[in-house]
Order: sequence, then C-alpha cells, then structure tokens
Amino acid sequence: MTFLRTYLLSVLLAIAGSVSADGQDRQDTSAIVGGLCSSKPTQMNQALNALGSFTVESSDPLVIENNARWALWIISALTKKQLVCSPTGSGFVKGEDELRDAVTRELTKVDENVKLKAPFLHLPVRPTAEIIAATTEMILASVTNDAVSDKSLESLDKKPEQVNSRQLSYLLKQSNLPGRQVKQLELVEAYQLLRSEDLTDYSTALAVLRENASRKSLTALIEIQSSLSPEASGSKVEMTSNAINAIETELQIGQFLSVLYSGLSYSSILFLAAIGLAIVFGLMGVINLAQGEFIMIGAYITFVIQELLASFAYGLMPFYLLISIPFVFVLTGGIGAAIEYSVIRHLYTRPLMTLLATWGVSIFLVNAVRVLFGTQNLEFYVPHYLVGGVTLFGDFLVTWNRLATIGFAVLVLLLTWILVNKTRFGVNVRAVTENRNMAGAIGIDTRKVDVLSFALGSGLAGLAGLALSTIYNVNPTMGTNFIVDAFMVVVLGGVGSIWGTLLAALLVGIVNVAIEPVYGAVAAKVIVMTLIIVVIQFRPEGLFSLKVRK
Amino acid sequence: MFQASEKAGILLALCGLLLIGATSLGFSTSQYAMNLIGQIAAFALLALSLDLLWGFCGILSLGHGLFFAIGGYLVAMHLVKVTFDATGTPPDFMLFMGWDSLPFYYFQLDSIAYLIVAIAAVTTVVSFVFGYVSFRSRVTGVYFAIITQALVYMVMLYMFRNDSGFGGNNGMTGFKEIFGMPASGSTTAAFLCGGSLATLGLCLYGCKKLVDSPIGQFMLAVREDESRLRFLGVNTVHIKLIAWCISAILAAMAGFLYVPQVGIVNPTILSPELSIEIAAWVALGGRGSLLGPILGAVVISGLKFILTGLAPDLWPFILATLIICVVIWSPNGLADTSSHVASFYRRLGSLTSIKGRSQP
Amino acid sequence: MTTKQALYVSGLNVSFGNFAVLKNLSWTVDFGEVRGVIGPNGAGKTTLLDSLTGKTKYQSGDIYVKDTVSIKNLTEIEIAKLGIGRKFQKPSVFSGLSGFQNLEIALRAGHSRSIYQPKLTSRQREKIHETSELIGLSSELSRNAGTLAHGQKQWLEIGMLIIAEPSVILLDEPVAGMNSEERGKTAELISNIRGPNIAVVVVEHDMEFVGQVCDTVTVLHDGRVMIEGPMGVVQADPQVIDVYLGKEAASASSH
Amino acid sequence: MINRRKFLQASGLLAGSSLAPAFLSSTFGAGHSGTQKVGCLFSSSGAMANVEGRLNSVVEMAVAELNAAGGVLGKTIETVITDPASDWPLYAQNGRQLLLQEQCKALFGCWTSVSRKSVLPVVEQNDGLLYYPLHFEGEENSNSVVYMNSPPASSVLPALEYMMSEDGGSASRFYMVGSDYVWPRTINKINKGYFASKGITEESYRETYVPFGFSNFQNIINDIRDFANQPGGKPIIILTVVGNSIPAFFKEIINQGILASDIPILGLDVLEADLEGLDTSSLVGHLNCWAYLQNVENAENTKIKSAWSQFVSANGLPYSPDVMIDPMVSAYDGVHMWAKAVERAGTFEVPAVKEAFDGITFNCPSGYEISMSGENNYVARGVFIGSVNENQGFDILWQSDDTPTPVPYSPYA
Repeated sequence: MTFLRTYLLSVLLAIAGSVSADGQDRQDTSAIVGGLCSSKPTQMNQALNALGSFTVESSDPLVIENNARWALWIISALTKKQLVCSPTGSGFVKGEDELRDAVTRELTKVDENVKLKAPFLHLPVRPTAEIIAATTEMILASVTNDAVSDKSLESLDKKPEQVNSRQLSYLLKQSNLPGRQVKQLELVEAYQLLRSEDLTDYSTALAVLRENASRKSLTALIEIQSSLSPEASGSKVEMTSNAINAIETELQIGQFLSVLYSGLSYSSILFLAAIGLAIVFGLMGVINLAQGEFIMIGAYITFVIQELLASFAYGLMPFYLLISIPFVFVLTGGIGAAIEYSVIRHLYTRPLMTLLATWGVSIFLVNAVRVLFGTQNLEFYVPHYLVGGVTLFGDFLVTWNRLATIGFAVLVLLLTWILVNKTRFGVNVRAVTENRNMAGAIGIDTRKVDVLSFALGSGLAGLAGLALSTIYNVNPTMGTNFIVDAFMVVVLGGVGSIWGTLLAALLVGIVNVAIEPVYGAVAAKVIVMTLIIVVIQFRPEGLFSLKVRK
Repeated sequence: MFQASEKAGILLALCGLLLIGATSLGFSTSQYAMNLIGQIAAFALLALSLDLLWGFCGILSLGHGLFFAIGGYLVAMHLVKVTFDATGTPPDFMLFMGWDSLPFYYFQLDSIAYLIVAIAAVTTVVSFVFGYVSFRSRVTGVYFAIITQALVYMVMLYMFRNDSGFGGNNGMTGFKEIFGMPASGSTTAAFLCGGSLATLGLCLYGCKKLVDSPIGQFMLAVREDESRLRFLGVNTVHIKLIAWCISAILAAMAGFLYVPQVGIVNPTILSPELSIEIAAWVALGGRGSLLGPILGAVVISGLKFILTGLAPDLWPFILATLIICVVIWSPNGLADTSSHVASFYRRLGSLTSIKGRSQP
Repeated sequence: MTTKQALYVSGLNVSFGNFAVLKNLSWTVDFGEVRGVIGPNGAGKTTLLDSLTGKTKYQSGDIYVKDTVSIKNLTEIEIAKLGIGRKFQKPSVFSGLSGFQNLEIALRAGHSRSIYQPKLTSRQREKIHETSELIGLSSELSRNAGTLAHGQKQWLEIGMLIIAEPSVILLDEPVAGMNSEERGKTAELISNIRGPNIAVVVVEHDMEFVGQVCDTVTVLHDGRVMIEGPMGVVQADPQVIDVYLGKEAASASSH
Repeated sequence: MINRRKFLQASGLLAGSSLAPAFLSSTFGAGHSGTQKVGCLFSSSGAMANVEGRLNSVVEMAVAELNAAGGVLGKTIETVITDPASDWPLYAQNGRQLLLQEQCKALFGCWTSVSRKSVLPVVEQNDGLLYYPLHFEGEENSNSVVYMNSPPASSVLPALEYMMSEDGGSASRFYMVGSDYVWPRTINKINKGYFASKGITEESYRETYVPFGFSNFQNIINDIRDFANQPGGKPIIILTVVGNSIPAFFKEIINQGILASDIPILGLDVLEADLEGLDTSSLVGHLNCWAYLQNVENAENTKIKSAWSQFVSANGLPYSPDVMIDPMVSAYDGVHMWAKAVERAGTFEVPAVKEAFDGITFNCPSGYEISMSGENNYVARGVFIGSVNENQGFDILWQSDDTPTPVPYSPYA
C-alpha cells in the first residue's frame, strides 16, 4: 500500500515539479547550483542555506516534498562528489553511465571538450551540508510521515546554531512530529531564542538548555552572559548565572561519571585479559607468556568466522560476535590444550622454565599468524548496535561497545566463578591445586585436569580477544600489549583468586584512568606500576592471597 | 667443568689483552668481525651476570635490562659530555628541549674514573634498595621475576619521555670520540672488542672464585632451600643482596661495554623482551654452570646476527623451536645437549661396532 | 648453666581462621631432658613446633626460651640464633651440595661472623669430622647430599643441627620411613646428643621409639596437653588409650 | 588472504635451517664482478612490520626496473634484504653488515626516527649512504643520509596555514595529541611557534602525549569533546600519534560519533594502511598531509601503481596490491635518484656519488618534478592535503603549487 502511494505521489510530483520549477524557481535553483559549483566555501554555504530556505518556500506539501527530494539529491551528490560542474558554473550529477542536469534532473549530455570537475568540499562546507540535509530530511518526513534517521537528529544536536531558521520555524509548526524530534527542535530553538529580547522566550530557552546541560550549552550561556549589558534587567542576569551554575554542577558530575566509566571499561578489558592467566598461573602455577597470543588467536578466529559468515550467511553478520563465542572458546581452548600436551606438561615441576618455553611458544604463534595472515590490522565489521552511545549526564557519553565489554566481562566472571566453584571440574581443579598427589591418590585424573584447566585459561583468553576485536587493533603482535598488564593484575590480585583478579583489575583500571587526565597517560602507567611494586612489597602474595598452612 | 671455567676465563682475558696489544702494535683486523665479537662478549657478560643470580642463587630477575641500561646510559652520557666539551653544542635532543647546556647530572661525567665510580654507585644503590626491600618482604620466585619485569617496564616507559633528559625514545647517539679514540675505525673496534673479551674473561674468573667461596656456598644453599637456611639462623637477605648487587654490577659492566660498540643507547634495552631474552640465553646455555650461559649468549645472539640477515623470515621460528626444544628435552641447557649428542654418538658407535663384530 | 627450663610455653593460642589448633597450651621442657611429644593427627604437634621456631605466629600466650627470653616478636632467624634447631618432617638438606658443605654451612651459620670467613680453621674442620662421625656419615662426606639414602639425609640434618651447638633440638618425626636398624642408630644418636645443657624434643608416631629414647612423654590432644609423664604411665592412662593408643598401639606393636 | 605458499615455504626452510651455515659462505663477501649491491633495512617482523615490511619489496621492484633498463653503469644491481625486526640496535648491526660485509653501495631503510638515529653513526663512519623515505622531525642534516621526505616546516605548516584560512574552516583552536617522542614533540613545538607568530594564545591550544602503542583513547577523546565545545573559535585536532595508536584513536572517534564536520582531524602520520581495519564512512572528511597521495592523476602514478600490483601478484606478497603510500613512493624515488646520481658520477663510490647530488631531478609519481640541491641532502617535493573518502583512501583536497624548499631547521622550533 505505502509503496503504491509513494509511487503515485512521485509521479504526481514529477508533474507538479515540472510545473512549479519554472520562472522564478528555476532561477533560484540554478543560482543555488551555481553557488555550489563555485568551490568557494562562503558561496557554497550561502547556496546550501538558500537551498534549505527553498524547500519551505511554498506551503503546498507536494511542492515541499518535491523540493526537499531535490535538495537531498543535490546534497548527497555534492558530498559523494557526484556533482560535477562545467567551467561556466552549470552543474550535473554523475550516475552510472549517465549524466543528469542538476537543476532539471533530466538526462543530458555535454560536449567532450568541456571539462567537468567536482567542486572542492572544503571543511566549512561539510557541517552546513550535513545540517541542511538533516532538516530537509525532517521536512520530507513530516510531509510523507516517514521516520527520520538518528544520524540526522544527532547532527541537529551538535550544530544547533547552524540550522536554517526558516526550515526550523516550518518544522516547529508541524504537529505530526514524533516526541523525540520535537525535543531536538526545541533545543535548537532554545539556542536561537537565547538572543531574543523577550524575557519569557529567554527563560524558556534557559530552561531547555538547563535540561540539556552540556559543555556546548554552557559555552553558549557564558557567551550570552558576557554580552549582557550592565543595564540588562537584574532577573535576566540572575537567571543566566543560575542556569550556568546548574549546568556547571551537572557537567562536573558528568565528568566524574565519565572517568569512572572509562575506568570501569578499562578495568573490564584488563579483567578479560587477566582472567585466563589467573587460571593458568593462579591455579596451575604456569607462567604463560603466550597468554597474550591466545587473546590474539581469539581475535583471529573471530575474524575468520566473520569472513565465513560474510561469504556464506550474510544475514547473520550483525550477530557474528555472538555466534563466534562458542567457536572462539572451543578452538582457542583446543589450541591451548595442544600446547599443554606438547610443551607445558613436561614442565610442571619447573615453573620458571615454563616462562621460557611459553615465550618460545609466543614467538612461534606470533610469527605463524604473521605468515598466514600478514601483519596488517584486520578489519572488523562493527554491528550498528555497538556504535555510538547515549549521553546521560552533562557530557557523559555511555558508549555501547564499552558497555558491551563491561557486560561481557561480568558474564565471563560469573561463568568462570560457577565453573570453578560449582562444578565437578572446578572441585577437581581446586583439589589438584591444593595437593596434587593427594588428588591423584583419591582418583582424580590429574593429567586430564591439567589439560582442561589450561584449555579453560586459553579459551578465556580467546574470549578476551573476541571482546577486544572491535575496540583494539587486531594484528599478530596485539597480544604483547596485554601480557605485562595482565601479569600485574594477577599478581596484585593474589594468585588463584578470581575475586582478587577482579579487584585488582578494577583498582588498576580506575586508578590508571583517574591519574591520566592529571599527569598524562605515560605518567599514569608509571605511577600504577610503582604502586603495584610497592603493594607487592607489603603483600608479597597479592591482595587476596589465601592463608593456609604450608 | 669448574676448572674449565677458570681456564676459559684466563684464556679469554689473555685473548683480549693480546688483541689490544697486537692492535696497538699496528696489527689490523676486520672491523665488522671485531664489532660483532665485541658485542657478543658484552652479551655474554650480561648472561653471566644473570646466571650468577639465577643459576647460583635461584633468583630469576626479568629486569636485568635495567642494570644493563644503567651502565649503557651512563657511558652514553659520558660520551655525550665528551662530545659536548669538544664541540660546545649539546646533542639535538637537548637543543630541541631548548637546553643550551647539559643538565646538572652530566657533571664531571667526562672523566672516565668518575664515570666508573658513577656506574658502580648508581647500580649498587638501585640494586641495593630494590633488592633489600623485596628480599626483606620475602618476595620470591615467580613474584620476584614479575615485579622485576614491572620495574624494567616502568623505567622504560619513563625513559621514553623526552623531558627526562636522556634522549627519550631516540636515545643518545652521535658520539664523536670513544675513550679518546675516534668513534669509528677498525682500531677502535679492535680495542673495544679486546677490552670486552678481557673483561668477560676476568669476570668469569672472578665469578668462579666467588661461587667457590663460602659466600658461593651460601648462595647455593639459598637456591637449594632458603627456608632451611633461615632455620639454621642465617639471614638469607644478606646472601641474596650480595648476589643481587654483584650480578647487577656485572650487568652494568656489560652495558658499559655494549653501548660504545653499537653507538646508540635507547629505551629498547629496557624492554621486557630483552630481559626475557637474557633469561633465555642462560636457560639455553645451562644455568648453574658458568660457561653454559656464555655459550647460550654466543649461540643465540650470533645466530640472530647471522640469520636476521640471511633468512629473516625463518629466524623467529628457529629461535622459538630452539628455546622450546632445549627447555623440554635438555633442562640443563646446551651443556647437557652436548652430552646427549655425545652419548648418542657413543651409542651409535657401539651399535656399529656390535654390527661390525657380528659380521665375520 | 644456671637456667633450668629450656622451653616454657604459657597459655599458647594458635588458630587458622576460625579453626583453633592450639588452645591455651602450657608446657615446659627442662635442660638435660629428652622429651617425646605424641598425639593423634591434628592434635597440634607440628603447629607447636612451628610456633617454637617462629614459622607460625601465635595469637596469644607466650613462649620463653632459657627461662627468660620471649620469642614472641622474633623472626625464625633470630630464634635459630638463640640456639633452637629444628629437623623438619621432610628431610631438608641442601641437595646440590656435598655432605661436607652441608655441615660447613651449618657450622658457619651457627657463628654468624664466620659466614664471610674465607677459610675454615683446623678446629672447625675437626669439628665437622667429629660431627660426621657422630652421625655415621664420615665416609659419605664428599657425596652430593641429594644422592644420600633417606635415613642418611635425616642424620645429616640432625648433624647440621648439633654442629651449631644448640640449646634446644626439635626433631619432627626423626625415624619416619626408617627400617629398624636405622631406627636403632637414630636412637643411639639421640642418646649421644643428650647432655645437661641441651634439651631434645622428639615428635614421633613410633611409640616404641619414643619409649626407647625419651624420659618423659607429653600427649597432645585437640590442642591441649592431655597428660605428661614417663611412657609407662602414659600408656597406662585410660584416657590416652581411649583417644589414641587404643587405635594406634596395636599397629605400633605390630611394626 | 591465507598465504599458504609462503607458510609452506617457511616451514620447508625451517626444516632446512640446519643448512644455514652452509650457505653462509656463499652469501657473504663481495658480489660478482658484473653486479653491485644495494641494501634494505626495513623490518618485516615486529611492531613496525605492518607498514615497513612492504618497502623492501618496493625497493626490489624499483631495482628490477633499473635492471630491466640495462642496469646502472652497465652493472646489474642486486638487492640485499635484512630484517632488523623492529629492534633499533639491530638496524645498526644489520646496517654494518650491509656496508662492511656485503659492500652495499647504498642503503634504503628505516621508518622511525630512532631507527635512523641508530643507523646514522654506522653510515657516517663507514662511508655509507642511506636513503630515508619517511617524513620526520627535521633538525638533522647528515651528509650521509638522503632525506627523501619532508621536514615539518615545509609540509605541516602549509597544511596548517590552509586549515586556518577561510577555505580550510578558519581553525583557531588546536588540540594536539601525539605519541611521546621526538617527532610529535618537535612538530608541536614548531606548531606552537607558528601559532605565536599568528597571535594565537596559549588558551587556544592543548597538548597531550601518550605512550607508544597506547590504545585506550576514551579519556582523551572525552577531553577533546569538552575542549571543542568551549568558546573561542573552530577547533581542530592535530594528530601525531603513530603506529597502532592511529587506528585505535580513529576507532574511538568513530565510536563517540565525532565527525569531520564536528572536529576535523589533521593526521600527520596517517596513511591508507592505517585505515585498513576501519569503517571509514564515519571518518570521511578527516585530513592528512603527505608529499604523495595515491589518487593523484598522472602517467607516472598510473605506471607505478600498475607495476606494484603486478609485482605483488607475481611474487605472491602479502601486501595490498592497490595501496600505494607516500613512503613507498619515496623509497621508489630514492632508488631512481640514487641511480641517476651514480650515472652522473660515473662510479659507485659513495663520496663521488654524493658530489653528484646537486641538481638531480626525478619525475615523481606525485606529479611534481622533485629535486635535490647541493646545499643539503633534502629532496624538494610537493605537498598534498588529503581527505578521507569512503574507500579507505584519501581524496586530494589541496596541493601546493610547486615544490617548497625543504627547511631542515625550522625557524619556529
């Protein structure tokens, strides 16, 4: 039904358009195209604004729709460099093997000698193009009752002062807009109302800005405050400074939450990187320097699964990360088991030697992957639901991918805890940790426990690789970035304690991120390292070491 | 074996002195070969230093690059100071910081005697403080290995900073004159190589004397069973500190010899990887024997120099395989491997002789 | 020697977490005595030795050595220097060193100034040889200690204690894993060690052996001293028979 | 994607590694009478391998071109490749080997400044010649190094000037974020000197440094958002982080939804290769600045691009056949300019070759005729500002009219 309606409408429009797009209109439109073709930022911006105003010149919805479609077409052609101009300033839009006149939209041809060139999209033009496209899209949507993309809404938010005022006043008059759009538009209006002399308008604007506290609204208010003349009414001055104070408070809370959130997300990454190590080092006493490489392998397996899905089941692509979880866990765990079987098992009585052997393993794995896949960073498809985030308090942005990482870390923590504390396997692992001979004597197959725990540790590292694949660079040497940090976390936490690892990850992550803005990232790392060394002096077996009679 | 290391020490020292003597008499040598041998000798000394600690006292440090770097950086500061005194312009990394003279801690470093005192003092103080605190808190085994790694990593991060006055990431280079000799040329290379060999030899001899002394016995006792020793009333912290500080000084000497030969020092020598590599030399050569680690350093760094040129793609695989195989099958390192090989040949020999006998 | 009491334990409490191992334990050992300590597993025998040597810190109560010296705040090194030597349950000798070197280290350790003394004096060498004869290892001195037989390791460890001329010797299961001949030799060794200025404490499961070498026997049960006295008296005590000997006596005598 | 052949080859060689000593003797020593050697010092393993490794192949390709055209002075040129494994002292060691053992007549190598600094004494002391293909911090002028790429004063400042112009968006506030080492610090120092000369005050810029390999940019980008929304004019980011920090920075930029229209980034070390793992649709419009961009249209560029893709497929190399980056072109230029200098000098001997530098020109694939003067060993090249497009590449936004004279020591530093 809707399709039919749209089709009919567009036919009608084509007719209506050809009727209305003559005379004055045609002059306007060619002037706009001429402006866009100028390659001069000022003129291009003027043309874009004229284009915006042009869309709401008529009150006839059909005309509006037609003009809005044309405007969107032109802007998209401009940003995609499909709009090409002759030296005389007439514009054409390049399609696949066809050329249309930018003004009439009709197919056309140009003499081969005429050199067509896309106008330079200088930096100042981009924001204007984006904002005009966004408001135009809203206008079109209000006529056709379609939805507006989030992206357009966001760009309104970012550059309220650049919104075309005629388009804005048109939109504010529409009654059929969804609530979220209305809110955005009111915010945009508030920025423009700040310059209003009317006290009611001004206080409405202040109220809206206070509700949407951000550094941007603060800046706008401070600018207004400094421009207020001393004779301005006392209430205006007071209202403004009240609003500024309120926003500043909220910004500070937001900033604090931001740091906390960054710390939390960094902690969850540290935790993911360290938990596998906590198992193999903590429970088994194996110093596995190849742990970082298991993280890397986990990321590469995720990549392979992504590529397989892309070729064989494209529809599942948005869920490739979820689909990968079992594969990554089992495959990385399998590789871990193979390494345990071939290398580690010879070395249980010589923990310092496992350090060297696993260093060898790590060199081997890095180079094997390098030979197989090359050294470049792998490209991971980031599902749309992991991009962006939501602004909560002031400028505190909760980004989805970090939130997902935190959630994933919590999940891994729970699963590991259950596995170690609530299952037969976990009991066996702990028994072997406590007393290998005794465990063997009561019938626990210690070899099997060794292989399985090492596989578990490797599998968990693989999962860390999966979680990190959309945040960090994935290349053969990515693992080495994590190994020192992971060891610090495990040692600080106390060997053999999952909770210790968690606490240490939180501590290191949050302290690191909290110091960073003050002394810089380099100093933050140095300070955290120093703290860890000092803590180890006081608690040689970590924060959470188990007190047992040895 | 023990007697062998004494002899080898004297022999190496004699070789070094002979080389120095011959060169000063005008005997010419290949600069490339001298440089290569000299660097490997410095690495061998580094391996020896860790072996003294790990092999004889049971303490694995994954931060020995720190002491290597102290020696290396101080000698580089000396060379920078000498160059500055000659040219009057500070090195470019300081010019860029806007400094027109060297910072105060370069004071007097142009004197070689002062340099040597400075290296000894800085190394002793750093190793003593860190060692005393850690050993007193009974940080041992794996934990000690990991915090030493953290220590060297931390210092590396600090040295990456430009405002530290040590050249940041690029480090220090562009030395015009080394101990009164031109920075380049086969004579300089031969002198440095000879010096390195002689130092290595003397240190080897000294280490042998040390491990045979009562202190050496106590070091071995710490390695075997530290808590037993404590229950006999021995404050093992003292023993460990002695081993740790001597080892640190040997490592600093290695750095002192190494940097003039490569002509550059920068924070990479503080990377945890290098420190692990030192442990690999020791383990491969055989810890607890004095000659083994030297052999390990010579074999690995020699192979590295050759193979990164000849078969760059293969080098990491060869290194990895070598490490894994030796660690698994030959717990006491190459020294053991050679005896494996010898016994294999003996068996092979007896096999053929049996065959020979069975044939009429 | 004016002091009489080698060890005086007063109201000792040791617990791990919520689990109390020693409960208000009071106990004395005199110089010149060879004391046996027996008790079922978990009675707190090893924990008592751990407390005496500073391996385990105690929560309350106190331990005095040679009448007056409290060891409450001393490290195991300082306690060892007071002259309390301990042989561990698992033989702990320096297995990479020769028997001679083991004894030499113990000798030097006993006199802290001689650790750094470059060469042994002839008196010291003599002492090492005397001790090695006492423990019956004079012909094995050049052997690597790790290659000695189990019993020989035990003796070597006892040798390492006595060469330092201690006031108190604590022996944790000195005859575990020994055959009867070796047990006999060990008993002989202990009787050779005893003297007016030394107290020997033997923690053992082997009743026969304890009866043979000890004057007095302390029975530990559930973190407390249950009874103390000569072996004959202890063995006859109905309480002891009930909790301990009833089960173990049969197996001990069948040995 | 999966390079089986290479793996098999590698494992085969691995098995045959015991033979290594056997071919030691055959590879070492001077070349045959009809050949002369040049050496490569680019890491094919370690942290730098991702970008550096391909330069080995570029040099091989350029040398093959020379040989196809009859060699240089009638001699066939042989390329000796080593792997310094991203290990700085090893650059010096391998450099020494190439000069002293292999008797290489010229070296092409190094990416990072520290590796160049490490090789510098070796080439200076052993009469070597190093062609260095990267842009760098300047403030150095060695007689033994040919600086194929631009020092900051002649590349970065024109780009900044553009961004501060009306056409470039009248940028007036600057957030400088870089890796903590000499290149970023020098560039930012020059920038600050330049700002001062333009009357821009200290409140209008912020400077922050991160450690090498740093990838947790969450905090810094929060700070950038905050900075950008403060009063005082249009903000831009001057990005001088290097290596793996670049894609990590961009990932977080995408994630926090910052577009080029919000806060443009001028990435001074950003290459096509850095965009390889990224969804560039959200990065469109961000800028970089080099002396060559792949999308420039001219005959030389078409030639080198097709030659490269043929070379890659013919040799089964693990590099992208259709990515051509500035350092590759610089290395390529270097080989040809060396050959020209040798032809002109009539000998391979380094001192004579150095004498012949003045006035050597080459038609660079960038479309400029690049040239050397006798004054210093810098090469004068054009400057481009590129703007990220949807296809992980850069469109040319602006290019210089001619080849600005390189200034080794900046007046602003």
